[in-house]
Amino acid sequence: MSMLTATSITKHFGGLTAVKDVSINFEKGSITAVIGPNGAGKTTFFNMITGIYSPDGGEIHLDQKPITGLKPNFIAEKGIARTFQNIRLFKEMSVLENVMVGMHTHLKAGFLGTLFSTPKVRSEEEQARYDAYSLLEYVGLADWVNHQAKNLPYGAQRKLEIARALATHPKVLLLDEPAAGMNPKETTELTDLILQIRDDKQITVILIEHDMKLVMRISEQIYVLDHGQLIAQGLPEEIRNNPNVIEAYLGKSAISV
Amino acid sequence: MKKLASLFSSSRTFQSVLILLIVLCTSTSLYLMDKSVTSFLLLLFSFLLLYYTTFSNWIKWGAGALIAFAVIPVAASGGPSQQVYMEVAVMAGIYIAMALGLNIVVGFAGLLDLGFVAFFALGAYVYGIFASPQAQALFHNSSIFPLGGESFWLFIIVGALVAALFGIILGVPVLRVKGDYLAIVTLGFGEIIRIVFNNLDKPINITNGALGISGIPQPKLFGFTFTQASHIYFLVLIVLGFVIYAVRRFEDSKLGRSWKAIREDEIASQAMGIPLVKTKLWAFALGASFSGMMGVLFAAKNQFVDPTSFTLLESITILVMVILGGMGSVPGVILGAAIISILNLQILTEITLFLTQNLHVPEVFSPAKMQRLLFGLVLVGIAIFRPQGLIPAKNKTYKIADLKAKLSKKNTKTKETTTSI
Amino acid sequence: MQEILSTLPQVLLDGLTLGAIYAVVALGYTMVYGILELINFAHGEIFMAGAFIGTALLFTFVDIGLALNWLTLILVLLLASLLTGVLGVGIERIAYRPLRKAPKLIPLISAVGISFILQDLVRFIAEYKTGNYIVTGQTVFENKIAIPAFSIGGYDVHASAIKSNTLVVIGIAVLIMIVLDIFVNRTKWGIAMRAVAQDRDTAALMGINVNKVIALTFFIGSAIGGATGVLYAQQYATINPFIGFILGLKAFTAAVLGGIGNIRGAMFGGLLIGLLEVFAAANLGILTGGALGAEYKDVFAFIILILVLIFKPAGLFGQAVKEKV
Amino acid sequence: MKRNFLTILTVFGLVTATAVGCSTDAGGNNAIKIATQSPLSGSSSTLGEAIKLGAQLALEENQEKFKKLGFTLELVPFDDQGDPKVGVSNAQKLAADQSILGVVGHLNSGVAIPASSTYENNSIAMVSPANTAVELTEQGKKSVNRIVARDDFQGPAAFGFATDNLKAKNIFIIQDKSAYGQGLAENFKKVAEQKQAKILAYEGITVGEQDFNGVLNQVVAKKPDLIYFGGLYGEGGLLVKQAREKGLNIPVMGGDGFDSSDMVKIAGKGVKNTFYTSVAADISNTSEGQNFVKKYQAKFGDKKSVQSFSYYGYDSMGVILKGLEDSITKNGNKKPTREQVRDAIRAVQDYQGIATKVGFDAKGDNKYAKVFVFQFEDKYPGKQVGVIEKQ
Repeated sequence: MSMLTATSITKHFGGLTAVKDVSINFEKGSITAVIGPNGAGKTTFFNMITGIYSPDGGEIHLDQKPITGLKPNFIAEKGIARTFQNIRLFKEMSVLENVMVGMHTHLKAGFLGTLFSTPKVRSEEEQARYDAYSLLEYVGLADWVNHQAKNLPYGAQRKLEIARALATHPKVLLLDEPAAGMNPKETTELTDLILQIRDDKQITVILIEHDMKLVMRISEQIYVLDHGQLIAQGLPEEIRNNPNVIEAYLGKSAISV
Repeated sequence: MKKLASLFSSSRTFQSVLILLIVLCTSTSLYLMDKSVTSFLLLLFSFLLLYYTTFSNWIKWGAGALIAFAVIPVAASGGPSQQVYMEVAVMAGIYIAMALGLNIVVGFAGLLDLGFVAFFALGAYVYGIFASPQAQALFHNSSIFPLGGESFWLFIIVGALVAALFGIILGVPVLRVKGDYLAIVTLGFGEIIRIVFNNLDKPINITNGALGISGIPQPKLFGFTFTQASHIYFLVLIVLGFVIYAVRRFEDSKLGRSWKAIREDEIASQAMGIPLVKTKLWAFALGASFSGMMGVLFAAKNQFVDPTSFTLLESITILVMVILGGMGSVPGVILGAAIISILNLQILTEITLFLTQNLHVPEVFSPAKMQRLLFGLVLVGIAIFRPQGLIPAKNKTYKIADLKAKLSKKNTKTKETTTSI
Repeated sequence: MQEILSTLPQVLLDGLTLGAIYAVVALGYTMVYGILELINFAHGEIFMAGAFIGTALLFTFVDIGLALNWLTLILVLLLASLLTGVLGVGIERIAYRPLRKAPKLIPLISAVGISFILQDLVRFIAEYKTGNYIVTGQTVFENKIAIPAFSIGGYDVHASAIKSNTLVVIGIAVLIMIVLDIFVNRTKWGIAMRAVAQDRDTAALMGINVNKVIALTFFIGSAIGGATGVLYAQQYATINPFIGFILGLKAFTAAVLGGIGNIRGAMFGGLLIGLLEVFAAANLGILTGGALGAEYKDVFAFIILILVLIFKPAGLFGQAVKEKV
Repeated sequence: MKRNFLTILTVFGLVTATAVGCSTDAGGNNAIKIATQSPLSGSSSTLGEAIKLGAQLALEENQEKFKKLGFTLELVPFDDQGDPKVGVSNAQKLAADQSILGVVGHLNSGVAIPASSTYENNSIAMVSPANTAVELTEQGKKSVNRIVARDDFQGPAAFGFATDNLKAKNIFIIQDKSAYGQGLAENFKKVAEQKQAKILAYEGITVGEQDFNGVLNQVVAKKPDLIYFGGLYGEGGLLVKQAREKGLNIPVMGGDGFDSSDMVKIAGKGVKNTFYTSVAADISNTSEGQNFVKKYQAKFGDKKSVQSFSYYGYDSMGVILKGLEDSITKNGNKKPTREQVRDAIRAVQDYQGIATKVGFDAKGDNKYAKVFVFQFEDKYPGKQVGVIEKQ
């Protein structure tokens, strides 16, 4: 059953077509990788799904419901969460608060409730705190609860972004280069974490990644973008040997040899 | 001095003895002497010491309230200078509340607002127009107006609501712009509001133009009129108490965290499901409402409003308070507002009087004239040397052990039912 | 209608004079914003300082017995712009450079602070020297050129007059704009400036001394501002330490209107704001039958600013920039 | 870091506190202080300072006399900055000092009105050297007096002169949108409307602006034969200058806000054909007047030119001291209470000041207030061209 479908979506920036007529269907509970050389349009594709850009053409459906062109916060509410290529944490806030912000779509505290601190609001806050803490434990950041996010080591910041995204209770999780800047040990941990997230929570995971080892290990499907166009799709094995893909990455000469 | 400080931080006995001593000494000297600015300031200083003690919050608040509600008014009532102290305290209270309001907008939500005084003006004018004879002139045949001093209580709320409403009306278009541009646009709005108040004496005379509105009634309750600064003082304390309570509630709430998230990263917070415009509007509206409330109080205290009280300099003054104290830090902002308003209203004028009278220093050198220079130096100095302010904002810290313990207890209890996080 | 038309030539002329001053001041805002993305609030005060320095110089010249003619005026212009240029560089060094990596609000706050310091310092000096901070200076060109009344298509047009100084103001302003435009687009330093404005880090990698370029930008922007101050003092004769703030705001509005960072846009914006303002002051009362008057002209300027920022934040000539995600 | 900061703050607090504390001397029982409140900083500080210096001169001249009575006189100058908030705060402060028995002030009606409530509550007699706003004395406060004419006298007087002497039929009114300017212009307009003169337009300008060409172009279009300006010399001077540059050589008329040497400095040669109403007669040619100028400049230096407000300040102080003297005599040479001084000042009936005779009516307005009309030639003060008595 498909969880997220993009139907021939297109995005122009001035004269440049960043994404052209791309259609992808993401199965529920799958792990899918979107790869391609730099400037292929991968992040633009993510930005259209999460509502940061609205596509110039085409449609996006989540769970059979249209979400094309909705504001990012509505899309987040509907169940798509993401991380960012260049980490975007709430730097001055504590690690726990970062995760708690992720929970906001599920908190009901209103203006008056907050002002008068009703028992309902208090217990909700308390619950959110515990939930956030357990998520931090889940991704392995339990010891950093009170630190400012900006003081975390790089790998931990990536993990915190994932924890924050999980806090929104997503159906679909988009990871934009989650392993960038990680050492091999951290990458292995991350690989396990992604698999675990899918297995524990039945979340559909889509990732952009340049680390091919990671991509090949965990993806069930791989889509390849080049110059904004979908040039290949298939199982990891198929992609590895696809001449179009090799050409896109290495240039024409690579094949003729 | 260092030893003293370390002794202070380590020993609670020392803390309580020191504070008691200061409060006792200063309040008796304040009570007995004709005029002693020194003891008045030292008495206020005890609040800061109290903040740095290691007592539990309940004790701190209790002691603070005791000093504010009982010790200060009684001590000040001893000499003929009572009203002077109370006047300064009232103005400081008004500024503290406004600075706390601006802190929501600038400190929490990160939106630089250079026209904040407009909301203060709105509150003041709403009460001024409807409660004074001006209303009679406006609604010719109405027998309801003017509403009089009994309506003050209603207008505290009305002032807050009107200011909040304007905060939203202005906010909707204004919040489409960001950063520096927002600062300029708010500055523009602040000026527009002032110019309009200054000119709305024609075609219909609503604000009486530059002449201002006089004869605004003082607050009345069960036949008692709050005429003196020492009466208004208690009103200010109550409203200020409410403002501090509300700010602290919001700071650690869903809304407060959303503000800070937007301040840190708009795109990420949107991706986390936070509606940008709505959250920013809440910041504008709440910040404005505190200012509006204080505007009503200000009008009732002075019995007169005119546009000269709401200039750009006023907006900048409030901003200086927030930045000096520490953006986003509630105790910091209170300290910053207290320092600046007391500096302005008491210390600078006292020093000026002293210099010109006793030392015969020419007028040109009087420090009271140097207000802008001082503000400028404070702004530049703070920006370069201590951008986080006198008392930097802190994140709330949680005891990890508590979280862990309660979590494991909960997990064992609900092991079967919880699948989602 | 007749009333509006009859004064139109004079209104256009007055608007052009005011607009030329706005335009040249706007250049300083636009250059600094283009390169640092900082609203240099103190720029209005640099303009004001230029006016005071120029006035002081002229007084000194009179004291030492120099005749006031176009030569002295040029000397004053050069000296005043040199001094204000140095002032601008000093401000950048002290109040902005240490903050280049700080969060955006911080340099803005520092800028507001500098602007207050300058206002009060000049006030103090003026008051200390003359006993009053409102200073009436020397004017070099006093004569007027009269334009006789005429009528076009049945409409009578009133006689109008131009101060010869007005022509000097417009002439020098245009000259400054042309020279600056050539400088930025044609010279090595100008290209370096544009490179730093585009991408500071890459420019540094290409061997451009970024600090030097920024200092140069401040020098030129401030020198131009200071020279405009001198012209302003010539035009209106009376100055005070607070003329810079509101004028600076309007000049900034002009810069935003034209598209901030865009030099030609700033010139256009300045002229437009000047014209609109004088037109509003002259005709609002006539158009609304007295309900709204000249006192609303500043509201007008601010409303234009707000509308432009909201609906076309890139200005009339600027390009929209999107944040990279 | 935190502790460090705490120490610094403590030291800072203590130092300022002690510095400030020193200034609070009790002053002995026979010290009597009179305060002035006027803007010593801000755009109208020339006028504010003139009030203070005038008052200071009067007080110092009388110190000997009061010493004989057994009292030391002292002046306490306050700077109200032209800001109502500061004015009220200062009023509270001077109310707190029991040895202050009277106050000369203010310059701005916008400050005087709210501050006067504080004076009234504390029974401190106030004598205003400058406030013309009608409202000030309308509420029947016992402590509030003024020696100058009210706007509802100055306005009609100006109108009378404009129509009778200057033969103005079509009038263009401009005001600076300040409390003073608006009050003056509105009262002028009111009479003009009653008398069915033709008001071509009623426009406003902004204080602090330098370019009035816009509104002047409208004047050109409407072709009036008189401009009436409600405002101070700062804008008035520029307005006159720029009007002349436009070839508008019609008479410009203003109130006592023009009554400053700076008016001539700013307007330059164009000041000719500019008229203003004032409550002080031109005494610069009388021996008293020349004497006053001599005394004034001997005391404060040549740089301080004598303004009309110097006379007003001098006379206001004179009235207060007269009332004080009366109340001391009445009280058997003992220090009088504030109430006694207040009532004695209100009771003053014919005090001959240097610029005006003073006697208060029931509201505290000066019965003898006259309005004089002056014409600028090319120096300050202008030539006196008319006197209007109260009807």
